[in-house]
Amino acid sequence: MAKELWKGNEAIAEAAIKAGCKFFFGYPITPQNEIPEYMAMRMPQIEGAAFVQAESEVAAINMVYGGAGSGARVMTSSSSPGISLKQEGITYIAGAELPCVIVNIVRGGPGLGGIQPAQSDYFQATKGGGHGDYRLLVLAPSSVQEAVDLTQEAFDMADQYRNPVMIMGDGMIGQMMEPVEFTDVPKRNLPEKTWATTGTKGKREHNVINSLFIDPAACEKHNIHLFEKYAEMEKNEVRVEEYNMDGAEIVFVAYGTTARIVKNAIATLGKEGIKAGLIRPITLWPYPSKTVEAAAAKANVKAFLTVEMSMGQMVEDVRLAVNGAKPVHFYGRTGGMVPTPAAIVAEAKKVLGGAK
Amino acid sequence: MAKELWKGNEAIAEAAIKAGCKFFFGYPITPQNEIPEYMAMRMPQIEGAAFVQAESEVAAINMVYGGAGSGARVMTSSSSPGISLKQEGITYIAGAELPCVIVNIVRGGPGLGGIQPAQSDYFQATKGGGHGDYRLLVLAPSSVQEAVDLTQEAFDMADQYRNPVMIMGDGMIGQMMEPVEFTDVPKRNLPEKTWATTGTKGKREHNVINSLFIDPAACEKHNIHLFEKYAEMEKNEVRVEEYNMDGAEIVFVAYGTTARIVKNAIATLGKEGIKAGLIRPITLWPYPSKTVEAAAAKANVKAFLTVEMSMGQMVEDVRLAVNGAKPVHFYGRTGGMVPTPAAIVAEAKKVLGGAK
Amino acid sequence: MAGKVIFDENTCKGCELCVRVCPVNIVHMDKERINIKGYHPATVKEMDKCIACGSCAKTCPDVVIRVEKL
Amino acid sequence: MAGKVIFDENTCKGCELCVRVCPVNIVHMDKERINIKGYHPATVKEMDKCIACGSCAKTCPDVVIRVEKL
Amino acid sequence: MAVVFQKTKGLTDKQFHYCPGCTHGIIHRLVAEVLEELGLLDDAIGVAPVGCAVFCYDYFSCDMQEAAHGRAPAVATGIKRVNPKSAVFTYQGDGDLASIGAAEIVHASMRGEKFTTIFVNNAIYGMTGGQMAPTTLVGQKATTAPYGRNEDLAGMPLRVSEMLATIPKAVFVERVSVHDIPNINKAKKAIKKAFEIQMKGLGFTFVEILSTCPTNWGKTPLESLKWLQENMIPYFPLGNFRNVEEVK
Amino acid sequence: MAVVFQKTKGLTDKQFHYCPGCTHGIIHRLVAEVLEELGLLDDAIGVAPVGCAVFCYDYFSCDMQEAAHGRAPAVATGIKRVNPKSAVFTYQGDGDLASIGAAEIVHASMRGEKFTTIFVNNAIYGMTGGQMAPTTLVGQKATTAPYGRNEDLAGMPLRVSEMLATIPKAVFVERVSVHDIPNINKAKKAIKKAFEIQMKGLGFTFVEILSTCPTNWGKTPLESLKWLQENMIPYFPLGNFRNVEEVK
Amino acid sequence: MTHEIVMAGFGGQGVMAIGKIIAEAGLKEGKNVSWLPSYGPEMRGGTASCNVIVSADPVGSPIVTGATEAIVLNRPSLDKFEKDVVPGGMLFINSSLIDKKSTRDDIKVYYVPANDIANELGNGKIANMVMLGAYIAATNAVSEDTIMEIVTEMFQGKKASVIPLNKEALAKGAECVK
Amino acid sequence: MTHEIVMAGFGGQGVMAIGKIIAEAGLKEGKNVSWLPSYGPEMRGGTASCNVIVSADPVGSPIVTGATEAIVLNRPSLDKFEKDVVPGGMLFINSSLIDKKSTRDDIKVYYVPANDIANELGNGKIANMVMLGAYIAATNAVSEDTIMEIVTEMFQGKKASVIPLNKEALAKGAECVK
Ligand SMILES: Cc1ncc(C[n+]2csc(CCOP(=O)(O)OP(=O)(O)O)c2C)c(N)n1
Ligand SMILES: Cc1ncc(C[n+]2csc(CCOP(=O)(O)OP(=O)(O)O)c2C)c(N)n1
Ligand code: SF4
Ligand code: SF4
Ligand code: SF4
Ligand code: SF4
Ligand code: SF4
Ligand code: SF4
Ligand SMILES: [Mg+2]
Ligand SMILES: [Mg+2]
Repeated sequence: MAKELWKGNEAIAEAAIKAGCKFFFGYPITPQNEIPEYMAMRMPQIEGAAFVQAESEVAAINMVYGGAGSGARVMTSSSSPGISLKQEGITYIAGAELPCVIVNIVRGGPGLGGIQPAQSDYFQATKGGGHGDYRLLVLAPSSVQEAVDLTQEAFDMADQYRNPVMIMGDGMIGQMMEPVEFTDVPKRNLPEKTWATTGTKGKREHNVINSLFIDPAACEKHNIHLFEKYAEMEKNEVRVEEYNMDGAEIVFVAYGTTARIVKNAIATLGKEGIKAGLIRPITLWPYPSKTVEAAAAKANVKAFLTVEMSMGQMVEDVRLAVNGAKPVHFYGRTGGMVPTPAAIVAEAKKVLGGAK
Repeated sequence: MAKELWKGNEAIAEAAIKAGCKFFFGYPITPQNEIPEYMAMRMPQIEGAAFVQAESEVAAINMVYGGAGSGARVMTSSSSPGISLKQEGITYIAGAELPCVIVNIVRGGPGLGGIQPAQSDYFQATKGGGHGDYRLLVLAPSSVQEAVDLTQEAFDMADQYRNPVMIMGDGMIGQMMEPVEFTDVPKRNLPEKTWATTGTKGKREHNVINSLFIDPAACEKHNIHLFEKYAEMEKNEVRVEEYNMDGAEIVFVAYGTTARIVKNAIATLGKEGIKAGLIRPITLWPYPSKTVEAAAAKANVKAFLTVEMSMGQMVEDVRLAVNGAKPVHFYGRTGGMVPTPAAIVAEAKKVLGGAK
Repeated sequence: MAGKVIFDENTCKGCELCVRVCPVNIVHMDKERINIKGYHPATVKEMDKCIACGSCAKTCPDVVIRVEKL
Repeated sequence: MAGKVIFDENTCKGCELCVRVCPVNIVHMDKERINIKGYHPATVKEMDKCIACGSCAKTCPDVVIRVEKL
Repeated sequence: MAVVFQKTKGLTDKQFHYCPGCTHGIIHRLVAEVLEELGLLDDAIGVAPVGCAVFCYDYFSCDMQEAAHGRAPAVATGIKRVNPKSAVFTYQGDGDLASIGAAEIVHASMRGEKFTTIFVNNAIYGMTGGQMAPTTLVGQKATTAPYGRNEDLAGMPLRVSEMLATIPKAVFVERVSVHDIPNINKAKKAIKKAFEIQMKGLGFTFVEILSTCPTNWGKTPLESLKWLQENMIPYFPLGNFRNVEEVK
Repeated sequence: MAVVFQKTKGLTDKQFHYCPGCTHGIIHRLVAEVLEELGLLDDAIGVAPVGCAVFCYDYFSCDMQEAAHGRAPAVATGIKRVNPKSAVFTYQGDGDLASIGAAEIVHASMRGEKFTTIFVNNAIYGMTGGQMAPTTLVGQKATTAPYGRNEDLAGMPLRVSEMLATIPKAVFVERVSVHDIPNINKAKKAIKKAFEIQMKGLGFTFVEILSTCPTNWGKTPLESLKWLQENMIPYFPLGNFRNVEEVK
Repeated sequence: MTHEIVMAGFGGQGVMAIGKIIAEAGLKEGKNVSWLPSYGPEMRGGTASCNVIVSADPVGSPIVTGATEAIVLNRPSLDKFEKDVVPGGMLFINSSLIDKKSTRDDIKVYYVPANDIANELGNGKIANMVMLGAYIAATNAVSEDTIMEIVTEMFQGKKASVIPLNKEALAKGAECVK
Repeated sequence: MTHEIVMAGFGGQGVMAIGKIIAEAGLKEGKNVSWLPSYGPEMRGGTASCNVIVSADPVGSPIVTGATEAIVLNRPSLDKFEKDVVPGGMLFINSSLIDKKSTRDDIKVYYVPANDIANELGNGKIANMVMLGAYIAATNAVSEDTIMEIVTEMFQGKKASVIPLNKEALAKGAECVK
């Protein structure tokens, strides 16, 4: 297939459909409206598929619970305030071990905040905005093409681990158009969904989708089971891009669109004779801690500079991985402001101790 | 006043009333039901006060927003799933800079989980379960008396910083009875609430309670303002108990009721000739990182052992503070299971490299 | 016309709802015995009077009773 | 009986709602001019016909119009 | 020998955890019997609430999902859209459905979601220990209404059936009770009708069932039935508020 | 010279951001005028929704709070309990009130919260770009109903006034429109009545106002008024559904 | 000495109440105390229990993992808590409802026919007070006088008429272990 | 070379559309491209703008901070974006609606009476195509032929009748900068 220009939001929606997603439950919110709108247009064209505009984000995530519990490939999408409303539902889905894909096209916060791009929902996504011990797989595309590829694979990941997967983009990823090629991502070998509620058909014991364990020993056991699963994910699913790392004296850590801006900055620094590299986590959870740790161990690396569209969230995971081996700095813009390459260059020079 | 036996939940409610809380908005959930029940009993006895059983936790937190925005001392309480539902409201309150007190009597998760005591909402409380960059002041009492004292002071803290304060207990704090003395906590010098919506009375411009900043530059500016405030809190409000730290070779870090259990373990270890100390964060945010860092710098300290009723959440803040200076270990029970002193002793010995 | 009612005695919670509805008044609580749940279970003394109307079973919230027509 | 209507011209958005309701049909859009918002503003040509009924003002969604009775 | 009454296959062998005399048990049985009688057990998918009936996923022998508090109608929407031929139902209490889940039940009705809701109205929060429900009567005491529900501060009980009957796609709405045998029989008929209409795909179907909570009402099971009859029925009149014939 | 019409003190000098011909502006003015005429401006506290009217906190000259999407009735409950003597109102769109905020409006009604809700029904989500609302008409196109609202899949529009009128403590419920001068006058009367009843402390008061969205309906302002009249009013009949006399 | 006590029985047998009385008495005597109930749906019909600690030292964990004493009012409670008593500890069994004997030989076991005694006194509901009487007499965790004071305060006013009955129950219980 | 282009005007003037045409054309020519719109309520009546990047290298940030070229269709857009053009860059001004001149002397400025030309052609709505024609002719960011192809594809089918008009607009625009 030739490359076509696609708007990020619509590309994500089409990618989901290509991955076999037949059920979408959502509620409008800027800057992700093109996802439900595209689904509203496409789902009626597909046999047995459904688009439901839920009455709220709370309802939407619980529709996802019901649909996922019935074994279907199900998706919802929203932006920051709507994702906050979904937190109870998300922890239920994680607790009941249901596979689904949740898209968050992040905007500025806190509260009603603004509608411009941001990355200030990192903590919420990776540390658990809901209560209890649980994890989402969190994927952070930095181009529309990557959004398409990750969305398609997300459904397989979700099914493999029976776990919710979050695609975390920002207003830029959602709104911009870029060339896209829909390729068939390699299909994983997936277990049958014998646990799904589709009616017993008189052929098996009744299936129960549930996250309640009233006996604390059973509840703990369930948690330990979940964490064994999370350990598997940590082993198998970490993704990261390393860029220009050879001989880098300063290592940027940035994800999503911010990483692209950092690449511009790296080019500028390079022209000025400063070797800068980039570690771009593609999975925000599981976090590529080993890659960061390995970089911290290199003699040429003098410092880390984490760049985020937030007041500093992912930087904690960088610090945890570096564990004191090298200084870790932070530069961020927030509330919908986007860092400029020039500002990043300046910050990098400051970190390296003045202009070179 | 002589000491009286009080159940934790009821003591917290009475403490709030003593601190001038006249409005309570809540929704039932185990194990914190005695808080709304006590408020339902007491509020009608107080002139101008009100108890409202909201239709949901979502409604309750938004009633808190309205009441706090009108300048009153307002409280809500819930337990884990209910707190997840409040996340959107909480980030709005933080964004609009409204003072209020939120009680979370934590239970096992994720999802519906169980109703026994847990500490697995640490991430949600301290890193932001809602979207955007914001912080709560999070207080973690480890006895009913401390719950009473902190609850009273919480209202002052909230008013001083115009920020929500969370009291984080667990089922044990909520359900147990202990001797309590209601003392008058020293009152802070608080600014007048000139920003509150009480009607202009024709005497001033209209007040607006708001968290929307549609211009990203304004939104960022607001975020920076918030973080200046948070820096103030970090400077002024950190609280921590250091226990038996002199010459400790192993340092426990634990909060809330878990810290009490650790104290039993320390006694046992002491009898066996092992010097163990405890750092008990009372404020979970701002975190007593300096205390932990200082302990890590001591020659006698060989290792840290964080004990939590979770799969490991606060341990990240310990690691961030220790920053690689000493090994940081973790022991946890979750889902409503409570660690025993014996198990903690065993774990400590393991950390120290076998029995001594 | 004659009926037979069988109580799964250990599942009875002694609520007495069945007692009230029997048209021939033969269901009563056995105050002599306690089942494993700790309740005095419901029972029928004069089984021959049972008309197999099924009312006791239909009102029992714990599905304790089976009714047969002989 | 005569009226006077005053348009805060730069706040007009050219929606034409006021045009429709004038009982004496004197409000019209000024196609010659563009206000700072980029719209052709509403205006009144034959002011002497105005009966100060207030309808134009009552229907204007942007509170552009003030009506006086002379 | 003929069996006049035996336990339905719609229920598992697990014993109910309900308090003695709690009519949740009767309602469970009626739903299970209807599913069996309509031959729907193999195709049925139920949704448990959060409330005393939370464990009903263990009692009904069909496939079950346990929903977050109040969200059963949203969960059922997801289930039914994926399994359009299945018999889908929610089983919800008055706190679950009429309080925290008010938006979800109104909107399932509005969309005409093709499932059946069994609404157990016992005028109290049973599971959490007797707090006020939206359906608690004026003057009735509850742990969060220790002086009795105050009409001026807490309003009057919500009549959910009457409210949903204003929604076009709520094609079957009936209120029944289980306080005596004739009413138990009527309740079963209403439940059956609701499932029949669901299977015809005509819209959303709703059966409100008045139920007792001896434990939190502080009454014996028999006193509770009487209290229901004398106090609840006058405010929550029994009867059909909407049916599909009227809709057509 | 006498002033027949001038801008009310209830509005600030800030210019509305609404699209040309959007009747949100008319409704703002009516509410502001009523507050001024009843002498309530100094004591009024309004609650802004999330919707096109989100910035109304900048337009009304009284104290204002900006609520989370759909939660204005809960926010207003908090405000009114703290300020029982103030005139409290929410201003909400159909997405805000009838969709995400359905539970909050039903429960404010149930409790009989003593504030007034101005419900702007424009049958669409204006602010987010024309998605389907609960009040979107069957067959009407919206960005999330690109083939027109499908009755079988998305149900029929919610008649909020009719629904709330079933709730005892919703003591004043009226539906009005602003598509011409006589109706604008009636709308103002209804708003005034609602505030008067609020100040008497009799219960919850509610005015639904049919409104246009030229931008997302894809029509000129004038065509929009006509469309409202010809399509919305037949489904959403104007009139009083509840008033306090009937309650007493 | 530190008393770490477990009390258990059917919901309605009043184990929470006697736990509170012990804790109140301990407080009155200037000791450190805590009272921790089991909670949750298992209370419904099932077993209710509470943990009480009375100590000269500050109370660490309010959870009793090794009980110095256990008071069990029904059979399931015996089955559940018998093993939790530390060697050398005490176990108080309501022998009216529990026909089983303890299998432990490293602890001191008291059999108190609490319901029989309560019935003799004309009120089956005060079996819990009989057990409490036995417990206090055997352990002196708090003094009998303090318990009497608490009971007197508790039933002050309208219910004052039941004070003598309660005291008698306590005394009868005490006799069982003397 | 890398073209980093800003286009801006009133909502409805079609700046998003010409941005997309440039991006489509770049893609067709095998270049790397991105198109990023401004979004949000300020679009309502206010100024709409988009950023387009056409480059031989992979596109880093899709945000244009230093524009190699800017195309402004109304006055507010000129005021907002004039300063963002890099020295040596180009600025295309719709002189029909903007009477102001640019104050920059370090860039090349083209004044295109786009609305006048469009009106002459009988359709005021294609002023954007006139601007596009001028832009392509002056920059060769993509070839005129590719633009023609895209336009032909875009209006394939029912709307085919408008193709000649659009091509004419492009041509007239091109003339303005020659
Ligand atoms: C989000 C959330 N809020 C609150 C609760 C606590 N809770 C459990 S059941 C219940 C109410 C049950 O009442 P009802 O629905 O009437 O059912 P019943 O027990 O009376 O049958 C509540 C408030 C919860 N589990 N989750
Ligand atoms: C929790 C949440 N969900 C969704 C949104 C996005 N949103 C903003 S306004 C709106 C709908 C507005 O429609 P309506 O209430 O009808 O008001 P109108 O704009 O039509 O006046 C939505 C869905 C949001 N801001 N917050
Ligand atoms: S079946 Fe009828 S007659 Fe027989 S015992 Fe039961 S209620 Fe009585
Ligand atoms: S109705 Fe059932 S549970 Fe109740 S007493 Fe009769 S047999 Fe026992
Ligand atoms: S006041 Fe009446 S008559 Fe005068 S211009 Fe306005 S609408 Fe026309
Ligand atoms: S109604 Fe107002 S905004 Fe509209 S055209 Fe007339 S004056 Fe202008
Ligand atoms: S608490 Fe009430 S509703 Fe719940 S099981 Fe007991 S009697 Fe039934
Ligand atoms: S989008 Fe619609 S509702 Fe919003 S301001 Fe424009 S016309 Fe009015
Ligand atoms: Mg109930
Ligand atoms: Mg609307």
